[in-house]
Amino acid sequence: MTDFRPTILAFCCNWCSYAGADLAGVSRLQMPPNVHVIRVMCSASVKPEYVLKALSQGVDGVLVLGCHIGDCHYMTGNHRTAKRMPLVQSVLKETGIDEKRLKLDWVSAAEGEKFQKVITDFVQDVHKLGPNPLREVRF
Amino acid sequence: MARIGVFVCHCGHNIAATVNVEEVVEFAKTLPDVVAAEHNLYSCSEEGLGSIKKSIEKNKLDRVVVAACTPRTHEPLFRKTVELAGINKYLFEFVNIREHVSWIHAKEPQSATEKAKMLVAMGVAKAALLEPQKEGESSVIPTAVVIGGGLAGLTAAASLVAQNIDTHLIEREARLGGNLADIDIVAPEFRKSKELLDEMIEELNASPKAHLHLSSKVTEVKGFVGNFEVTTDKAEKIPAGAIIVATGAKEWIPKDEYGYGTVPGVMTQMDLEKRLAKGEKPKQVVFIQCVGSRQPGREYCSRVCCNTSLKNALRILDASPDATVSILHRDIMSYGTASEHMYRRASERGVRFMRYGLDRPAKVSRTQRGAAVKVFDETLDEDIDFDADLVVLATPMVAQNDSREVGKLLKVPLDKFGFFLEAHVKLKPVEFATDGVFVCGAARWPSSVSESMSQGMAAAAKAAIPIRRGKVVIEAITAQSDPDKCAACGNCVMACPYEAIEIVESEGKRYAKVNEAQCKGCGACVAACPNDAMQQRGFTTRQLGAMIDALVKNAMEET
Amino acid sequence: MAKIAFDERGADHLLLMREEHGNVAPALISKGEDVGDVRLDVPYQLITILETVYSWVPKGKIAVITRRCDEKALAELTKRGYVDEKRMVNIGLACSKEQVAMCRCSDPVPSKVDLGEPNKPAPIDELSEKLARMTPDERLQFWVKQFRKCNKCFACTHNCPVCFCDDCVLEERTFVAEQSIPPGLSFHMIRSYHLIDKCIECGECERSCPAEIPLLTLRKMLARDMKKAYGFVPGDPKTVSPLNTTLEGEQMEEECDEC
Amino acid sequence: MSVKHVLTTCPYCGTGCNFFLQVADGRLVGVVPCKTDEISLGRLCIKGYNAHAFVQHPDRLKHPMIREGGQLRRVTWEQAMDRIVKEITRIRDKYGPDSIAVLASAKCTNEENYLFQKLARAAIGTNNVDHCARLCHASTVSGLLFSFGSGAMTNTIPEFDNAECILITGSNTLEAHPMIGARMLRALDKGAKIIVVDPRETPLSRISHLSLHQRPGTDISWINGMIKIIIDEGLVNEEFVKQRTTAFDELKEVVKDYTAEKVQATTGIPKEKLVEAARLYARTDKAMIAYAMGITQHSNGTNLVKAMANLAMVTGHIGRESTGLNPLRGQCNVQGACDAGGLPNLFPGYQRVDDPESKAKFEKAWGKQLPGSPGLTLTCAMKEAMAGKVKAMIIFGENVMISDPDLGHLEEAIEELEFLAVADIFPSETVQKANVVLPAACYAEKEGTFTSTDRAIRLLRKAVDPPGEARPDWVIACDMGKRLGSSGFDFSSPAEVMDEMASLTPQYAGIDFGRIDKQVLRWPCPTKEHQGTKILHTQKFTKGLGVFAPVHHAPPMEEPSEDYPFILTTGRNLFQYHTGTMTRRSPKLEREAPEPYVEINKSDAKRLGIKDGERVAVSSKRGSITLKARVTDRIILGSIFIPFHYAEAAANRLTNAALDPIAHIPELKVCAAKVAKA
Repeated sequence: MTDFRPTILAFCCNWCSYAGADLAGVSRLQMPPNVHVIRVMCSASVKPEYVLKALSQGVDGVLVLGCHIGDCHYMTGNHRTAKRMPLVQSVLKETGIDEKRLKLDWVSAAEGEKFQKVITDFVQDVHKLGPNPLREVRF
Repeated sequence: MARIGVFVCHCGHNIAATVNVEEVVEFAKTLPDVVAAEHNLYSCSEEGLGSIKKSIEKNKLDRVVVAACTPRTHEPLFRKTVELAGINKYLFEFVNIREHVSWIHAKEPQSATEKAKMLVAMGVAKAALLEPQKEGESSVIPTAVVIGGGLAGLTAAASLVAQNIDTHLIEREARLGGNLADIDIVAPEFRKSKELLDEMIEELNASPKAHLHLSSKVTEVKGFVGNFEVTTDKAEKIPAGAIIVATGAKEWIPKDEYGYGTVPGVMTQMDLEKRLAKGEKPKQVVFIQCVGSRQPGREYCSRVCCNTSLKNALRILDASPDATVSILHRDIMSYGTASEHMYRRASERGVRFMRYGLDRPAKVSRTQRGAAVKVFDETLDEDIDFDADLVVLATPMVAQNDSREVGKLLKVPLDKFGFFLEAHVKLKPVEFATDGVFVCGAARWPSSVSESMSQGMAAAAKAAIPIRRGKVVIEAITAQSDPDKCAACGNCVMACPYEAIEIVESEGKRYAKVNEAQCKGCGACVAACPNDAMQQRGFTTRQLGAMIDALVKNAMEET
Repeated sequence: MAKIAFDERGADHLLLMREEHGNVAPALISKGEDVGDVRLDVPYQLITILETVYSWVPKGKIAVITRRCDEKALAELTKRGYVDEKRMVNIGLACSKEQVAMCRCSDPVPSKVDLGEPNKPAPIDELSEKLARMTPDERLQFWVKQFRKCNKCFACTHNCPVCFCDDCVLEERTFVAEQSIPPGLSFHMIRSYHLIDKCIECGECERSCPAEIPLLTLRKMLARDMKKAYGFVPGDPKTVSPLNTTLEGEQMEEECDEC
Repeated sequence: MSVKHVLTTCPYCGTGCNFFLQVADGRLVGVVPCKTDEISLGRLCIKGYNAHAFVQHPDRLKHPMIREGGQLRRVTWEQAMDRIVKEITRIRDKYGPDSIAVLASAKCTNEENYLFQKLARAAIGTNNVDHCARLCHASTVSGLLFSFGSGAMTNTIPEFDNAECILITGSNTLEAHPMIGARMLRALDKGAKIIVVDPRETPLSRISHLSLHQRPGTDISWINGMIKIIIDEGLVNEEFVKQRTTAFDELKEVVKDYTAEKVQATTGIPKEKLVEAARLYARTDKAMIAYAMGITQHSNGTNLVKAMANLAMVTGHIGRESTGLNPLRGQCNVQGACDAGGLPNLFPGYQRVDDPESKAKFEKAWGKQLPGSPGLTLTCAMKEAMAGKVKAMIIFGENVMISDPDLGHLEEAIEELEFLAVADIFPSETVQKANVVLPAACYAEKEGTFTSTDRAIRLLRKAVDPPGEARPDWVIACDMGKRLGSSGFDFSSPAEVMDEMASLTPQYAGIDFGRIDKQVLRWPCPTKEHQGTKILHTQKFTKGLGVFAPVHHAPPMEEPSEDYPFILTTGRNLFQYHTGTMTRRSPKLEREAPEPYVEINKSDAKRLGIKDGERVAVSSKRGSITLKARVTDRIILGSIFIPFHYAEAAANRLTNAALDPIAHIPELKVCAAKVAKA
């Protein structure tokens, strides 16, 4: 288990969280290298299908990061995300996949440190959860 | 089969010191559809860009992936480069291995290199599915509409007219000037407001470009940037390319607080303005600041009231130097050098400033001579009594009653106090997320005369941009729906923050149609679509799906 | 029944189930036609059938035998403009004890009972209780065992009254990556998410599943989560799905006339 | 406005599911399962749900056509039929009736197949009538006729529900017979033990209790091995063997060399697993065997089938409820096409053409002299065409240009013909070779009966009109018969045809449209009162005593060599059906499985440096095709699998036409091949 290196996918919105990630970089804030970012324009464009696809294919964790509520570049985009993701977690929970493998959080363009913290914490959490059980399951 | 070229940037030491660039290049060569992979010391340098161009010609590339820094700063440069080499600029994909890899994994070169490979694999997978895009354009009606004929609106209109742009000024009152028309002298210059207004109104009256609609209200606004249609209650339909909201604000009228309406001589600033304008010379005046503001329910500072009280205190003393003027305040907000100067002059001239707390407000009672004010002075820590022939309540500016309706008409947001909320205080001042609609003056926030004027000019300047260009370019990240897959469930219509989607019917089939001029490319509709019918250009489900597959394939199957 | 549909409620067409060729068949008849030997004991999903034939019945009112769940299904359809409620006439059918038991149904009585005797709701779905008590891993093993039987026949979507897409996202390689059959977990997870604000628990997915996967149980478990999260229960024509509103519950836009 | 729900029978795999076709104003708009249907139980597979999709496809043949100067030209029915009659008469007069062959069709109804064979025998005067059963279960027919006296499923489909052990071999049941597979899943859920013996991992084997992977072409070895274990461990059902069978000693003698070790060496099946399987099967009371092409399509297919029969008989696992031997027939009416006499050596009801009694019976009924010797099988007819002995063919709804082995040679043979007439619903690859093309009606456009794999006779009911001028095959056959000057072809409905067939076919004697409109009847159904037969051989075998056949393992005709190191085996996938004429025109099915592929084992692929999804060339001695590689661990090392549905990479360009000496079934399941990057 100790040599388990989680593979994690993160969706970052162009205006806040991706910018926050860039700021973390510019500030040279160190964090674990397990998270792979996909840039989208708004967290509201993250189809829950992506999350379910990724996890069902064995990805160990998925992060969805957007602007803080109220700051969305598209006004209420992140409201949608905030509404959707808990239900995606329900789907995971009821099918027996730990819902903590999906995390939704808000990171503004100014929050490099927050980005670092979110990444570090999530990698730790997923590490605790261990490998995605679906890696082993063959249908 | 796509022909992809991958260019990995050293960024001097910034990337290469951590990521094994050569290893990434070798890995890239093994990826599907990759026909060339190189590395540059600085991809963004003349030399780097040149080598990319060369490789495009030599290897007949039709897609380019650059693994370097962040798209948020350098994407335009590389897009331009591939465009010059004859590739549609939307066939370029940026992979961030600096901010997202080398700089944040400096102590783990091995893992950093692995991660860089994954990100490149994901970028390549997406690039293979990229499609050339054409940026849309729509024409712009060379006319502006300004809603509100107060100082900000007049300034904006005058400035547009000065730029020779046809401008319609819509004012609900029969006269122009708004609040300023009721103010005699404006601080801190102590200039007659009338001169200021008349100047602008004459300009407008004189110009054939200005079209004044007095006693008119906006009842409907249709369309989008470049192509609005504004309808008034007089059934005038005004086509416009841009709209400026300058609906202003109004003074808050207290309800029997501080004896207002019951004790004679208790009045608001506006009442005082009228009296002073008539030449009245009060002898004992008490100003009470922050009446109805900076308190639960209306937490904000109205910003103009302190200066107004200072201004009027000085006018009263100018008129009768022996008058006693006191200002009961919670803090004096006389920001800016000129205003700070007024504050100093006022104290030199004997104005008594007394600080009270929100928890112990002043009490106003009637006496046979007029009014008496009792207040607990926080500094002296005791109750103080005043006699006053005038008690002036400095109340805040509040939003117009109908500001929410106006917001709805224009589909622009307001804050909880009913003031209009601009897109971003620093990045997009006086703009809304909705292109082509702008805001200035007290409609946005209580503002002084100078602020209203500068905002009016700012709004006019921004509104003039699309009108002067004559067209608006639409970045090709807009959404498109596939009528064959669409089930017309309406989720996307409800998800769209810009009302850019509607359900249409053709040949008996109902489906969602995106108005790309209105679409801002947020992709909310894509996620809302229960099928795969809604797609965002440059972020299609196939492209993002391929990125996930690439990660799974490379990161998991290898381990 | 003809009397209720045509005479009392002024319907022009009637969608029902009746005996044909020694089987029970769905049938759409018009005013004046013989109703035939009506059968209420076989739970055809008439609303799904209605969806297909609706556009072929250009005018007139259509009466349908509606169980409580069918009423809710119609609500979800009218909400999205697929069916014009002004054209619909419901003939309420109270489900039999057996039917209620089969569906572990919590809401078996239609708003107006025209046929059948009202029965009490069934006690909670035992399997979902059992699953709720399991550890995540046990639950996963349970579902993996079930979904391994899936033969990708699409019966669950094909027969679902609230699956309104002709062309299903589950047919997209992008989302159901597995090449062959069984299609794997993403198929069932994505479908679960899609139904979470629509499913009216008619149980047709489960009844028509050749592999007899307890899909209705999964639906019920997620319905519970949805209710817990947003207090939303599908099947009411007026309430909008929380997935289509902001955090404050405001709708993004007024419903435009077309929809 | 008209909306109908027409109850009819599925045109695909032969399970015989009934469903409703939704018809709105003459358009097929959908499929609704029939909840009270005892076979489907209101459930369908993806093909069933899409059974309406191809019917009104624009590609449908709508008009008769005649080839002139290489081009097919639209003509009237009159002109088309005249040409056929003219050519057939000319060729018959010139070369004799046996220079003509008629291909009946497993996709046509019983009535139509009855007419096709009558057309050949009575109107043309030849026994050269056959159909694609030759390619699938001919060996079942010959093998089980030998062992039991009847070549069909001994049990019914619903009985799988209650089986306690099911041994499945050479059948990818969940994909090829999904609704039978569903029954097996029900049994599984009830705790039944499922044993799958297959070179591939199938959806069923993955959830089975025991999954054995044999090398293709080594089946007799493991079957005999199991029998030996059963004998050695005293698991033989002595009483059954004594009372109901004969020649057990010969069998004993044969199997004694098949030690588990030997079997492991030949088949690659670990001996422990074989032992476990043998015990499980023998010790369970209600044990069913289901098999399909994996057993039959071999150059020793008949022996293989006999070996299966041996296994069932030693354990007495036959003739009881949920206990028996069940060949799964793979087409909607392949069972019926055989029953109706679409075979060169058999009249309807498996009555031998060379048996004077039956010959007399049919001559009397048809008022014609009939040829007394068996005709050519489909596979031989093709060889004879090559040799110039067969000059003309009339093909009803078969696409030999994809379905038959060694297409390279087949194509030449077809081109050797002087005259070819084809009746079909789509412009198939075979239609492209025809001199005269006749547009036929499909299942949704006519009445008639299919006999499903469990002997149930099920009705087709007309839902929509045929497109353009297309006609039902029974109408075409009657017209042809009359024009060829033969009596006995003036029928006004399929019901009438069935009445005649029933009068001449003992096990159909009790069948008429009136009865089957309301109930499911399975043959044998000897009288109008008889309720049909669910289980065969309950008291005694059709032929009296069951006969043990001492059969030995024989290697396939073609074994892997240095040049062709792989064993190629072929089959179906869930979403496509046969040569794809129907499924590939059903958008949702085509979307699921749009292109040909070859399954190759991970390690083999690695060794050859082949990546998943890469294009590869697969070749045998007979030909070469290029297609996508599907790298998987679901097929054993050294074997590759190609579905045969795809014309663009037809597996049958590679397959071996080596025939089983008795059944003349080709060895479609085994040939040597090589794989290389394309």
